[in-house]
Amino acid sequence: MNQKEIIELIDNKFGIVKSNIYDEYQLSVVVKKENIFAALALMQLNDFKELSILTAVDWFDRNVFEVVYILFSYTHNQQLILKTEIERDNPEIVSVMKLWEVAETYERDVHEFFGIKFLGNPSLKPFFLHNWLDMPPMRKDFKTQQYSDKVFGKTKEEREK
Amino acid sequence: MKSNYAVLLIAIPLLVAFLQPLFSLINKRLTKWVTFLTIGFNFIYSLKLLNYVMANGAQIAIIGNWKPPFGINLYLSPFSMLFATIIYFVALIVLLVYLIDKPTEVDDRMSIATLLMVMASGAITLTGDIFNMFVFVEILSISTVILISFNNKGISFKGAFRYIVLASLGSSMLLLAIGFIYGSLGTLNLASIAYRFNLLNPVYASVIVFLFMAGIMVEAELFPFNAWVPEAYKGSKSYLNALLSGVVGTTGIYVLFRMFITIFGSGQNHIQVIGSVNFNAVIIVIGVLTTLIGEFSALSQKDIKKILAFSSMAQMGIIAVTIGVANMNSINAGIFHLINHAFSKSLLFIVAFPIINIVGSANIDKWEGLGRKNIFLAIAFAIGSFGLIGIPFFNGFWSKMMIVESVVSAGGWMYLVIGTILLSALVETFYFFRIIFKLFVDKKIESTYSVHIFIYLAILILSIIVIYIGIKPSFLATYIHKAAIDLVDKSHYISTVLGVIK
Amino acid sequence: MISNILLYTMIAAVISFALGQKLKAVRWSFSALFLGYVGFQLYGLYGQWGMVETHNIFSLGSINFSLNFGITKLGWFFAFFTTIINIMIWIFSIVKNMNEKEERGINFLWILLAGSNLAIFFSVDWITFFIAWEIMTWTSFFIITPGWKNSFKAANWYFILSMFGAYAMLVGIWWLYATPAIHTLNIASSIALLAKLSITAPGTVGIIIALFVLSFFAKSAVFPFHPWPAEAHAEAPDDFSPYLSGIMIKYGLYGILLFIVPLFIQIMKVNPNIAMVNGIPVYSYILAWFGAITAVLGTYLAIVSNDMKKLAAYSTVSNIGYAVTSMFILSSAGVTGGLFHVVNHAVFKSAIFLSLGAVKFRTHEREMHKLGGLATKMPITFLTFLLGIIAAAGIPPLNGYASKWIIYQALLSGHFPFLTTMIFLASTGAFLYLFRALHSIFLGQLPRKFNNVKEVPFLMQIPMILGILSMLGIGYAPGIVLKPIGLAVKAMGLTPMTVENTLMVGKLSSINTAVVSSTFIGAFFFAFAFYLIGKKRHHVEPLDNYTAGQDPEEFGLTPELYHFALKFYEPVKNIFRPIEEKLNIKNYYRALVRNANSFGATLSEMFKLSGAGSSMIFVLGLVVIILAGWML
Amino acid sequence: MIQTSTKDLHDSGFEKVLNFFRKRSMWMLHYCTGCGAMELPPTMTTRWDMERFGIGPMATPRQADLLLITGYLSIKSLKRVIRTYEQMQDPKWVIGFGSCTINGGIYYDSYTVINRLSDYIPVDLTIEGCMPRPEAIMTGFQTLMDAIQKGEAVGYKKYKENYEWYKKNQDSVLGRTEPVFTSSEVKK
Amino acid sequence: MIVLKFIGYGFTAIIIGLLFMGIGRKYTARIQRRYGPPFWQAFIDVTKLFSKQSLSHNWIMDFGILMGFAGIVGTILFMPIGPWHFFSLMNGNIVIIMYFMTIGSLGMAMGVSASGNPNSTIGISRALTLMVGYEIPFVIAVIGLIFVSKSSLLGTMVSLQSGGIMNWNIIKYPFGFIAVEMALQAMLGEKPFDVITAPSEIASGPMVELSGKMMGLAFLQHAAQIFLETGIVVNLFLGGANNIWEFFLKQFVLFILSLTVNAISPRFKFEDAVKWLWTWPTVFALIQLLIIILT
Repeated sequence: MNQKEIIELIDNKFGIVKSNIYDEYQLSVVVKKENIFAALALMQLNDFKELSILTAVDWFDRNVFEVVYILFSYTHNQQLILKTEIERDNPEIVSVMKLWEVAETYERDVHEFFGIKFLGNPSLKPFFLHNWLDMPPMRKDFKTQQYSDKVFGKTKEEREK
Repeated sequence: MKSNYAVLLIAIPLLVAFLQPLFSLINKRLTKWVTFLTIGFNFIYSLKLLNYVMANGAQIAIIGNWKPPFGINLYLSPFSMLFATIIYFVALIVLLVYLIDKPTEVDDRMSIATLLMVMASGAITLTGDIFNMFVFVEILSISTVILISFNNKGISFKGAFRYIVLASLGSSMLLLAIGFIYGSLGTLNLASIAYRFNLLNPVYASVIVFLFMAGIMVEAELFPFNAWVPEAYKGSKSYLNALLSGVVGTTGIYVLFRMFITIFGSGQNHIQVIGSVNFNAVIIVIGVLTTLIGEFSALSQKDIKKILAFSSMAQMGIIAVTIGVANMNSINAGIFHLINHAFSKSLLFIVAFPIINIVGSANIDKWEGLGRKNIFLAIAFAIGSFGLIGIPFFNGFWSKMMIVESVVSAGGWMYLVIGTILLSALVETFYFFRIIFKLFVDKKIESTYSVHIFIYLAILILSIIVIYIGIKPSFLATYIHKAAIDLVDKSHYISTVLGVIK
Repeated sequence: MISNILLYTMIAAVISFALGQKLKAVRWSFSALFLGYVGFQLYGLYGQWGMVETHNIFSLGSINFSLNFGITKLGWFFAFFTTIINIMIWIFSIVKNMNEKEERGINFLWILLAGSNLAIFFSVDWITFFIAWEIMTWTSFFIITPGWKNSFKAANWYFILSMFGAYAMLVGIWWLYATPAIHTLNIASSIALLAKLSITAPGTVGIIIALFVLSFFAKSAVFPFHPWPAEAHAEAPDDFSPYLSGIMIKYGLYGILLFIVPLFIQIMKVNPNIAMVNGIPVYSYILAWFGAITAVLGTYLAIVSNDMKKLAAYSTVSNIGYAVTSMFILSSAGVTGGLFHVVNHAVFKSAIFLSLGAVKFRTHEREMHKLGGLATKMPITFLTFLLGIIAAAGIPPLNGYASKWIIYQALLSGHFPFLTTMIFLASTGAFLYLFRALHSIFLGQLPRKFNNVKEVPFLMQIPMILGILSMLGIGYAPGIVLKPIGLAVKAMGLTPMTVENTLMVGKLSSINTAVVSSTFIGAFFFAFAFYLIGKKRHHVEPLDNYTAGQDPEEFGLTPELYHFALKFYEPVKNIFRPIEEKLNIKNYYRALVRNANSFGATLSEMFKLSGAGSSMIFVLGLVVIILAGWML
Repeated sequence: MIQTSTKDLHDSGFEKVLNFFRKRSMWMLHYCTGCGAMELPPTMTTRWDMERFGIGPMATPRQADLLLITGYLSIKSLKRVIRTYEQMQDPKWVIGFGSCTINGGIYYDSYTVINRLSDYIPVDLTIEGCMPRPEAIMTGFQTLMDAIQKGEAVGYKKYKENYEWYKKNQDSVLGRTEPVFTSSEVKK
Repeated sequence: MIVLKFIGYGFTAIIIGLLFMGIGRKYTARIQRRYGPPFWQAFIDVTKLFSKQSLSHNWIMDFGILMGFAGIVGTILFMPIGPWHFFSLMNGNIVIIMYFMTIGSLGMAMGVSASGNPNSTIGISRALTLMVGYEIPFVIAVIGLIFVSKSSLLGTMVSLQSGGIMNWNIIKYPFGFIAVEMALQAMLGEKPFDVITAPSEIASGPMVELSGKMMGLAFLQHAAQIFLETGIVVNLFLGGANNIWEFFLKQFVLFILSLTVNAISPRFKFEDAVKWLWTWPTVFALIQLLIIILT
């Protein structure tokens, strides 16, 4: 099943917002938020057994989060990057734990660092950060420099001095 | 000739037995009291006779002054009187309990049966005539059957039926043997039989002895012939079982002693080879088999009556072995062990009766914690079983020591015999211990049954005897020793009965 | 003199029983005082060897039964030291039985047991010996199972084995009496006559010895019979276990020393054509091997056991193994070593059991992994246990070492290389499980539920302190115990070892125990000097430990989790796993019991047949008997 | 505020004599916290062989004198470093490897990595370099040994003297109870 | 006077032991082609340890460590060091030496396990099991020697071996020596058998909680132990010495032999260590014993 057929398969099923072929082994498809789950389920049936990573990208200026699912198929030897966009103010998306159990940890990580709620994932607890009370740090509007200066003490002036 | 009144021992119980229906008309409880009193008379009179005979040797009591060997005579010797006294004593104690048992409508027939049974066994020990003995054996088996079946429960009928079948088979064998004896020797008097027995040709003689043995071993509860034992004991009331084992068993063993050592055999420590058949070995093998089977089957039983039944069967087996060994010490040991067994086994049976009523069932698993409820019964049961097992300073210990000594001194393959006996003794100790331990386990039992004072009295008497013999057995030793000498001295037996050696 | 001591014991038993349910402390102190009086009387009897008292009970047929007691050197020695230890234990049980329910019956039986204990040691003829032996078995059985459910199963091992032994001895006694050449019940003369008989009829002598050895081995839990002490001790009341393993298990050894060892010695003297292997009869060499196997087996089972009383019981079994091996070497060093080890073992093992009893009295816990860190809470108990295990491992300053040293002298000078290796393996192994017990109970982390555990009341501490003092005393000057042992060994016909108060001279080398202990103390001061150089050390909480930077509370590390005690010797178990199945002798015994039950069940089936069936048996039986009669 | 100069804490008299032995046999706690840990094996083995100076790896803080912080410290690993430091016995010294321990290094603006190690535990010696090579480490050891000999390396005394200050810093990082940015700053 | 002699013995053992350790570290370094610490490094380490602050969890820990060190120092008195011997009567009784050494290990075990750290207890359980492991071959070999020399005193054994190399026991009973040599490797806790203080597995095993002077005492105990164990083997097989320096030289040769094995061999898994000890050295010891018995 080569890359063209994959794109057609998804397109005539759910309608693709955008697709892009990076090279002979990697392609990306952007799907709407409501049929992302169905697309993933479909692709899992078509031999995309492995969910390599689930992450998010913060498009601050477009006030949008882009949730990225990277699948890999051993038989077709293809890496499919499925993306979807959700609004930034109240970020929510369906959890894919039922398809891949490993997604629970990825979603917990993304929730901690981006603040995206995954509906149906029971363990959205704090994960890596040590009693973190501020906003999720990976967001673009989080100013790490000031945070570091406030918590760990200023270093920039000293370096300039 | 004071001994002529000995026949009263037989006559009075017979007379009273037939008057029982009359007494029951006057008052229901009277029959029980009358039986108790007659047996009491019998016991006291036989005790007096025993001391008299101990003092001045064996006596003869001629009935209807026909001189032997034609007339019937009773042979009152230390051996027979000792056994008679023990039988009457055990019967007396059991009747003491029977007195206060709740009255049933069959009481008068029950008392007739007990009277006949005790009278018959007493008579067997005294009689000097073989046919007379057969008649009393018949009476004994009939009355035992009546006794067993009176518990009017299904099991007792089955037990009674099985006993009847075996008893009749046995007595027919007995009759055949007596027929042969009469046919060949022409006499029924035991002394003359003893005198002429070795004139018979050996094969013919051995057949007679085999038949006689088969007949009598049913009463003595020995292996091939004791299939009736467990069912019979299970059927009847537990204190009546004391009669079964104490009276019937003792009589069976008495006859074995008397016939095999004085009459058929040739007296002391001489292998009774009657017609190329080494009867000693035969009896020993039977005895060992009975003990082995008795003990091991008792190990797997849960019902107290069955356990005690198998245990009494095993003890009879041990005594049979002592008869088989037939040297002076073993006879002493056999008699002593029989006496001990009679006392401790009847103590156990009598103690079992109130325990079954308190706990409500004979299954020993239910007995747990009885010690907490009624400490006296638990201790009595413990004393009884200690006596039987043979703990030092209890009565069984001395007889067991003597048995081991006598069997070991016989040498040869006797070590195998003593090995099995002690193995089965070990098994017996184990299962008695399991029961004793269950009694003293820390558990609560509720029950409303109150134990009557007479039962406590009976238990107390027997326990004191068991402990007293254990601590100072010397008083019994003199009786046993005299009885053994009398048993073994064949020529003395013949001469006292027939006056002069013809 | 002895018979009225026994009479007083009977009376004392009845009095103490009659003291009623409430006066528990009075009862036990009365019995302790009474035994003190008996001990004093025994001390008085020291010199009068050979005085015999007879009481004949009755005679029937050709035997007359009589009880006769006499004082022999060996008997007096055993009686005296067992009474001393018994007094120690009863002081302990005064407090221990404060809130026990069953203790009234136990006290009664225990005094009877003490009486029968004396009777065994003072009996001169076989009948008295057997009677006392039986009474001892019965009374001790009832003490082990005071009314609890599971303790019956535990004790019936003990019960069956000792009854089996008793019956074997019964046959042995009467066999002795029955053989015309011997025909005596007196123990001493039976030895001499048996030795003479061994020239003409070695077979019978062999069997008689086998019978007696069977009963003595069954009682002392030597190789084939070694599993029973573990269950019996674990279930027995805590104050009875020291008695059980300190004294009760020694009767078998007393029997061996009374009859078997002198018999072998006589046979060696009298009978030229006995099969010898490097200097001793081949039978006693085999029996020595039994002892060695017990020692090693006992050690292995103790290493893998997790219940503290079972561990101590198996250690008793292995110590019995040492004593048996050294006794059957038949050299004067061997017998002295064996006897001395019996005394030492009684001392340090009762000390160990007393401290275990104290721990159980306070914590009501028997599994070792549930305990821990009690040392700071119960210092005296810890000290007793520590010195107890030092003595048990045979480490010099204490008494265990003296007897082990003599045993090694005997084994090495007698040229028994493999026996020495087995014994050495067992004694090094002993150090393993003894330390494991010390660590799991007293050192390591203290579980939170034992935070407010206090030391046992002072009255319980007295016997422990006495234990410590006696261990140190005998360790420092073994002469005080070795002198009476020398007398007993001379009575057996061996030249006793040359011994002064603190010097012991063996064939291969000699040691002066006083010097050994003082070297240890000197070395301790030398080390203490170094200790003083550094700065003063500061105290740190047990949980403030190296945990690779983790904070224990944050990660739920409780002291219980932190105390490594459950599978302490798992590697040892893995090494022996392939052959473990075969080692376990309990399966054979369980199979035996199952077969007996099923055999019984099938037999009793025969009696359930119907009327016709039973008459068929009747006839068939008769026919078989007649045929067999004619054939034989 | 911490006194800059610790003159009065310097060792004196007999301590100086002992310092010779302490200098010659420093046991370092091989606590590989950052990327600098890779530099230690070469210093230990054949080429540079720090054992010449008696310096060797030790497994437990109880026995160690020298704590090497070989790189950046996140908050979680700081917690463990502090506990380990407190478990070590006096006299003890700390060497900070690389710029991460001085001013946060390349992680200066990270929200989890601390910027100045010396705020939390006293650092006797810092070796510059974004992971100093073994030569730098050896010279570092030399300078520490000289400082010990002169009695100036007294970080552990400083820690004891100003414990509250250190504790405050540590709590500010580990035990925070309210968010760092107030709601106003977040809006912008 | 006795006290002075006692202190003399104690100090010689410690100094020689520390010297051996220092030279040993230099020797291992040289094998690894690096300079290694000065030979008196061990002395520096000990003084540093004693100068450091130390902690203890309860009084049993202190008592245990002291007992450990005392046990080993006490045993040294029983061993003849060349011509010197402390006791004339009990000069080197092997049974005493072996049991006195167990005081050392008992004391250390008790002190360390009182600290309550699981690593240390695992270390101790390994140490004790290993002790059973190496005791068997050692004992079998020693029994063989006792049979031959008809006495269990090292003094007599040494006198039997006097006069020329030919009648040293190493020549007469080579198998025995091999067995004891392997057992020595385990006794000293050198590399193939350093399962007890396995730094990578259980954080230096028993010594986890020891700091400052406690660690110093453990260090001295190890030094004295090296001196003791090598001394025993020298007396048993290398025929003791008629002057003190020859004795130290022989000890040193043995120690270097075991260090060479230590420098180049990895560590055994624990069960395999005990199994190995029960197979190879025990086989050699048994061969030796059979030879002695049969001849």
